[in-house]
Amino acid sequence: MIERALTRQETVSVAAITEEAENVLTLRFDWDQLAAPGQFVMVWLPDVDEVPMSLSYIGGRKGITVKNVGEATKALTSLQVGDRFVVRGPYGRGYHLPQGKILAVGGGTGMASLLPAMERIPADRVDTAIGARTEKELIFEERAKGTSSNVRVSTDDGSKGFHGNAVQLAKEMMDASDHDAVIACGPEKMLYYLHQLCVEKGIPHQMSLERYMKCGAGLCGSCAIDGKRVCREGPVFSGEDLKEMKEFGRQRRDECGGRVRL
Amino acid sequence: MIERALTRQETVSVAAITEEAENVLTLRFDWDQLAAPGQFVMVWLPDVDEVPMSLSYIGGRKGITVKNVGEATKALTSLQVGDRFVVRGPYGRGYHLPQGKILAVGGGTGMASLLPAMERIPADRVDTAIGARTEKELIFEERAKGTSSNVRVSTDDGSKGFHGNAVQLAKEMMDASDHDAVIACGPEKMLYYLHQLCVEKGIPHQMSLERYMKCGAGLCGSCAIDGKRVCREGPVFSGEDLKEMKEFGRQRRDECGGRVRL
Amino acid sequence: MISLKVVLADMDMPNPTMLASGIMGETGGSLLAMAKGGAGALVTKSIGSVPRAGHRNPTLVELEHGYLNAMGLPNPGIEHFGKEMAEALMGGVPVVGSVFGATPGEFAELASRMEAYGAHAVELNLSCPHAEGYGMELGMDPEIVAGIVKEVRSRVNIPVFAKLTPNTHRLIEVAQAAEGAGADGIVAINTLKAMRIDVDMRRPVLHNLYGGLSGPAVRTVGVRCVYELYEALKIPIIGVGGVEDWRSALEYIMVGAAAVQIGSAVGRRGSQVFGDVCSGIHGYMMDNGIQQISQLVGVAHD
Amino acid sequence: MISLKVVLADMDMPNPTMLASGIMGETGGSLLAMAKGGAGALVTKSIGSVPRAGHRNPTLVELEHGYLNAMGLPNPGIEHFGKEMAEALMGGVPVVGSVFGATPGEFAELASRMEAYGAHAVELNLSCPHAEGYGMELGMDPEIVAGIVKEVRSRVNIPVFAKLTPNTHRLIEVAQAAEGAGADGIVAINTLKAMRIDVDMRRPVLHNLYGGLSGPAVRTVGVRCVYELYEALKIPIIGVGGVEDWRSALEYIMVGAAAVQIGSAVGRRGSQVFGDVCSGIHGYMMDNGIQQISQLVGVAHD
Ligand SMILES: Cc1cc2nc3c(=O)[nH]c(=O)nc-3n(C[C@H](O)[C@H](O)[C@H](O)COP(=O)(O)OP(=O)(O)OC[C@H]3O[C@@H](n4cnc5c(N)ncnc54)[C@H](O)[C@@H]3O)c2cc1C
Ligand SMILES: Cc1cc2nc3c(=O)[nH]c(=O)nc-3n(C[C@H](O)[C@H](O)[C@H](O)COP(=O)(O)OP(=O)(O)OC[C@H]3O[C@@H](n4cnc5c(N)ncnc54)[C@H](O)[C@@H]3O)c2cc1C
Ligand SMILES: Cc1cc2nc3c(=O)[nH]c(=O)nc-3n(C[C@H](O)[C@H](O)[C@H](O)COP(=O)(O)O)c2cc1C
Ligand SMILES: Cc1cc2nc3c(=O)[nH]c(=O)nc-3n(C[C@H](O)[C@H](O)[C@H](O)COP(=O)(O)O)c2cc1C
Ligand code: FES
Ligand code: FES
Repeated sequence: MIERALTRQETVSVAAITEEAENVLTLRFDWDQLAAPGQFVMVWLPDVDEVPMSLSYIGGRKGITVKNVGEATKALTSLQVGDRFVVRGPYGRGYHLPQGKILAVGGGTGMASLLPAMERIPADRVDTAIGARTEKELIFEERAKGTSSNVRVSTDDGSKGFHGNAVQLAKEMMDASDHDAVIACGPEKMLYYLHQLCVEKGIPHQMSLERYMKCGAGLCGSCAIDGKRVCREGPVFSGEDLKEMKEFGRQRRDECGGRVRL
Repeated sequence: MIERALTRQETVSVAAITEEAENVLTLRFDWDQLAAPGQFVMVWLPDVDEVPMSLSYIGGRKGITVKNVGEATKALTSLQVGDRFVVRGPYGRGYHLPQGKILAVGGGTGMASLLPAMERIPADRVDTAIGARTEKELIFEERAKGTSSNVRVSTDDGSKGFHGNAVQLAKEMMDASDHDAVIACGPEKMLYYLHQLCVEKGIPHQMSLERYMKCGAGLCGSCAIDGKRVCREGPVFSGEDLKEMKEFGRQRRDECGGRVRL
Repeated sequence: MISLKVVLADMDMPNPTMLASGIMGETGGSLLAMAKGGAGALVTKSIGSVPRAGHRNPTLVELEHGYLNAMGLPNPGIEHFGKEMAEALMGGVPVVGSVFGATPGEFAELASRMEAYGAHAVELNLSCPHAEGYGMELGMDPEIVAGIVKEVRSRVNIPVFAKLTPNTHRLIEVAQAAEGAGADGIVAINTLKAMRIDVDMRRPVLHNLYGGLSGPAVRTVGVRCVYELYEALKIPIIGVGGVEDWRSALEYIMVGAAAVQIGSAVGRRGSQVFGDVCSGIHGYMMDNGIQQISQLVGVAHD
Repeated sequence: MISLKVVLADMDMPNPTMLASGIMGETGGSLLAMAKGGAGALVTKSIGSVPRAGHRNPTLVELEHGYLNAMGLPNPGIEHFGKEMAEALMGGVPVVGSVFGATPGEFAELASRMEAYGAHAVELNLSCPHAEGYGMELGMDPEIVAGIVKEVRSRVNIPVFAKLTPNTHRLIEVAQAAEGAGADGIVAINTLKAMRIDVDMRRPVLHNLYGGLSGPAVRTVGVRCVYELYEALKIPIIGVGGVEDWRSALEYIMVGAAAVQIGSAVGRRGSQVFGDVCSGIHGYMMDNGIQQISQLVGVAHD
């Protein structure tokens, strides 16, 4: 009857650092813990903060890919090889690996969550659309090519690839060939329009959401979206789940639990 | 590193009652818990007491064989089919099933602890000596015959079988044929002399001891014999263990932990 | 006909399980989800006068046998909470507004706002062990507690529950003071003050250093408290602390709890824990020929 | 050279692990066995003036995360305990005589008998939660505690440790009173007052109804207490409650314990738990370049 076993909390140290783009880098660390594609961990830097991060690598040598947007991520992106931090998890429900031809759509650091799933599907079944604001912010293009038969890139400013956003690119790719499923992770506005598109086209889809998280473990309720816990019932939700959400694409919560319009 | 897992506490009800002798009866109860030959349980009768009892049957339908000697055992022997009591356990280390030809020596209710071990050894490898003060107190003779090629009985008053005590009978049986190991359970004086005999003859042996038990779980120390816990390191001890014990056959402890000469 | 219905200080509940305060109780949507899972009543997150972000992370430690938390009472503030109440009330089960404050007047003001929002009862958090100036710091003193309860009681018409801390040997005195001041029920227990050290990092894990222990680890402490309270009080007692299945719920009921709250178990078992507990209790009542859950309240005292 | 040696109020210990009172401490033989397992010091069962059988069984409940016990202070009485002490002293590590009484005079008499038997220190049980008129009933009142400590201190020349209860919010006050009265160390914590109900039998399992919770379940409470004590006291603190491996021992040491006691873990892990904890600590010190265990005491406060 116990739905989920206890997660482990462990100190790990940075084994390798890769710069992925401006302000985005991947920290690799050895952590002997089973994880599924799409799961996340709570990452604690003593004296700083503890924040949720998707696992961008899920083997024995795990990885998180961090974009510097504030205090915690700044501290994380300042770590050196050998520095230690504490992880607990993995948490949440990841992607159900879909059958047939897949379109993976990643915006911003969203690719971090998608890649471990893509790497479990034969490359000839995967098309990929990566969106970024500008070429300098583009991440994981090479890694995606290794696990995908067709990788296309969009930039808002046209500095590389398709000139436009990831949803427009995805539409073009859907029109060009048939897809049996879409998996996606990125800014909520992108996901919202992509969800509309998938519903229109009748394509089953799964999307990984983000909400302000405190406990990460399904207790505090700070990550609730329409009563569902992003940290437990999510972060990956199915198209059916998303259809029923009144808050998806419209509203999130601040640290106090107050409503914030998206 | 955890030596022993948590034991279970469960309410069971009397499924069958067998009278074994005057003042001795067996209570059978269904309890879905793995147990090894020689292990015991703590039996709780609410409002009365909780006392240790060897398991005389260790299959799915378990059994305890109780001799009425005081308040708790009187209450236990007064139970009717359908009445409930609570067991926790099983506790302790049982018999290592020996190789070769075995002599099993049981005195009083000691046969209760031995029989589950005997039943795991082919009958043609087992000789049995059962001791009782008088014929009316003799138990488990028939059951022993089912699992033993040679069953002999001794009574102190000569009312049945060999006239004398179980150790004298055992000596006769040892003289009559070779034994590779002895297993025994019964009054400590009997075990003490049997141990001397086995040491003399150089026969490896294992004996199940009794001490006043409170927690049954290895904490309180009330069952200590030479610093060993009868409830944890015992109740079955090897001849080597027994040899090192200064208290074996000489001293036990009362409920206060005070020394009592045997 | 076996019935799990409970009337708790005039509040009609379909069953004796309630969501405990602070777990999935910050938003209307999450409260609704617990009602769908089968909760017989919902207690909101403890709400204060103004929005509050709570302590910085880490605010939670997972243990094998429970959790340690120092959320620090984050909440959107009473002003914004009306919308959440309105949504929660659609669940069809009573909603209890939990509030925390520093003075009798603040408690009373919050309680009457909760009443205006439609709360069926109000729960006074006199027991949080990790928010300075609030909770347990007030709840260990019988006089302070009596003052708060009295003020709230005079300002609202809904039942008033006092939620107490086990971190004192004066629990019974405090509860009697609350009863004397007009409380309609006692909720026990809140968490035990506790701390976890990360040995590699050589420091407390919680940013607030210490926090509150909950879950199965505290169940025997909670059961003991409710047992003692039942012998000392006339008003109903609501048992909380480590309830995770029907057996642990019945432990509380048998020592005298009219209802139980479930918090930590929602973490690993989800909202269905309420339904599971209720069907387990139903099975027990069937096996034992019991018609009304009230027949089991306090039987362990006989 | 890495050293685990501890000097605790003049008592030389080969390592910081001690056997806690009441576990395998009633007989000389069992105390010896714990020394063989690697304990750095041995605390005896709490001994009183006369033989005492303790409570009727059940006296113990096994839980997933610990034990509940209401032994009721069974002991052979101080008169008969000399033989056990003589045997225990052969273990080659310090032996601490634990005693319980109802009055300062009784404590002092017992303590001086323990001193005469060769005890290296005496531990005053002011904290047992399940023996009427003894233990915790005295140990929640700073004045009573000060009176007892003072009397004992004036009658013996060995170190005097006061073992305190966490079942009160006055722990720090009580500890300061003990320190003021001349205590040489504080032992914390004893068990939490708790109760377990058998739902089938509809009654408390323990014959004494309530008992004391120990084991991993109470560790975070004990660590919190030691943290608070360390900030308030100058005398050494001995941490106890849920220590079962080197990590949990280091949690206590890092919040300020000069040594730790181990009780419940002996149940499932046996006497080797002491050796295992020590080799784990040794490994940690090696990995972290630490020579003296004292370098780790209190580091979580920085
Ligand atoms: C399931 C999940 C997976 C995530 N995966 C990644 C990832 O792979 N890579 C990555 O760079 N980021 C990821 N994030 C976002 C990341 O957690 C935030 O960027 C980070 O917490 C910001 O902290 P800060 O102190 O640097 O910034 P702040 O200055 O504290 O905040 C910047 C913004 O980040 C968001 N944020 C802050 N704290 C949290 C929090 N505890 N939980 C959620 N959002 C928060 C808020 O919207 C805030 O406005 C993920 C978030 C979630 C919920
Ligand atoms: C490991 C073990 C296995 C046992 N197996 C059996 C068995 O299979 N069948 C059987 O009939 N008896 C068995 N006993 C003995 C049984 O536990 C006692 O006869 C029983 O506890 C007596 O309780 P009472 O209240 O009836 O008698 P009381 O009047 O209380 O005592 C009678 C005598 O029984 C002994 N005794 C009492 N309480 C305990 C106790 N808690 N632990 C140990 N001894 C006690 C004392 O020596 C006492 O003098 C076993 C004992 C142990 C330690
Ligand atoms: C994450 C978390 C947050 C909590 N927040 C509150 C709160 O805001 N108000 C309150 O009265 N109790 C709060 N509590 C205490 C619970 O309501 C409950 O009393 C305690 O957790 C014991 O019950 P449990 O073991 O079922 O969790 C909180 C507990 C947890 C675990
Ligand atoms: C069976 C048992 C008996 C105990 N007896 C005593 C005692 O006689 N005196 C005492 O001061 N503490 C006694 N205690 C409390 C322990 O010494 C210790 O404080 C407590 O169990 C917490 O430590 P642990 O978690 O390592 O067991 C007893 C504990 C147990 C489990
Ligand atoms: S972050 Fe606390 S419930 Fe999801
Ligand atoms: S009976 Fe308690 S240690 Fe054996």
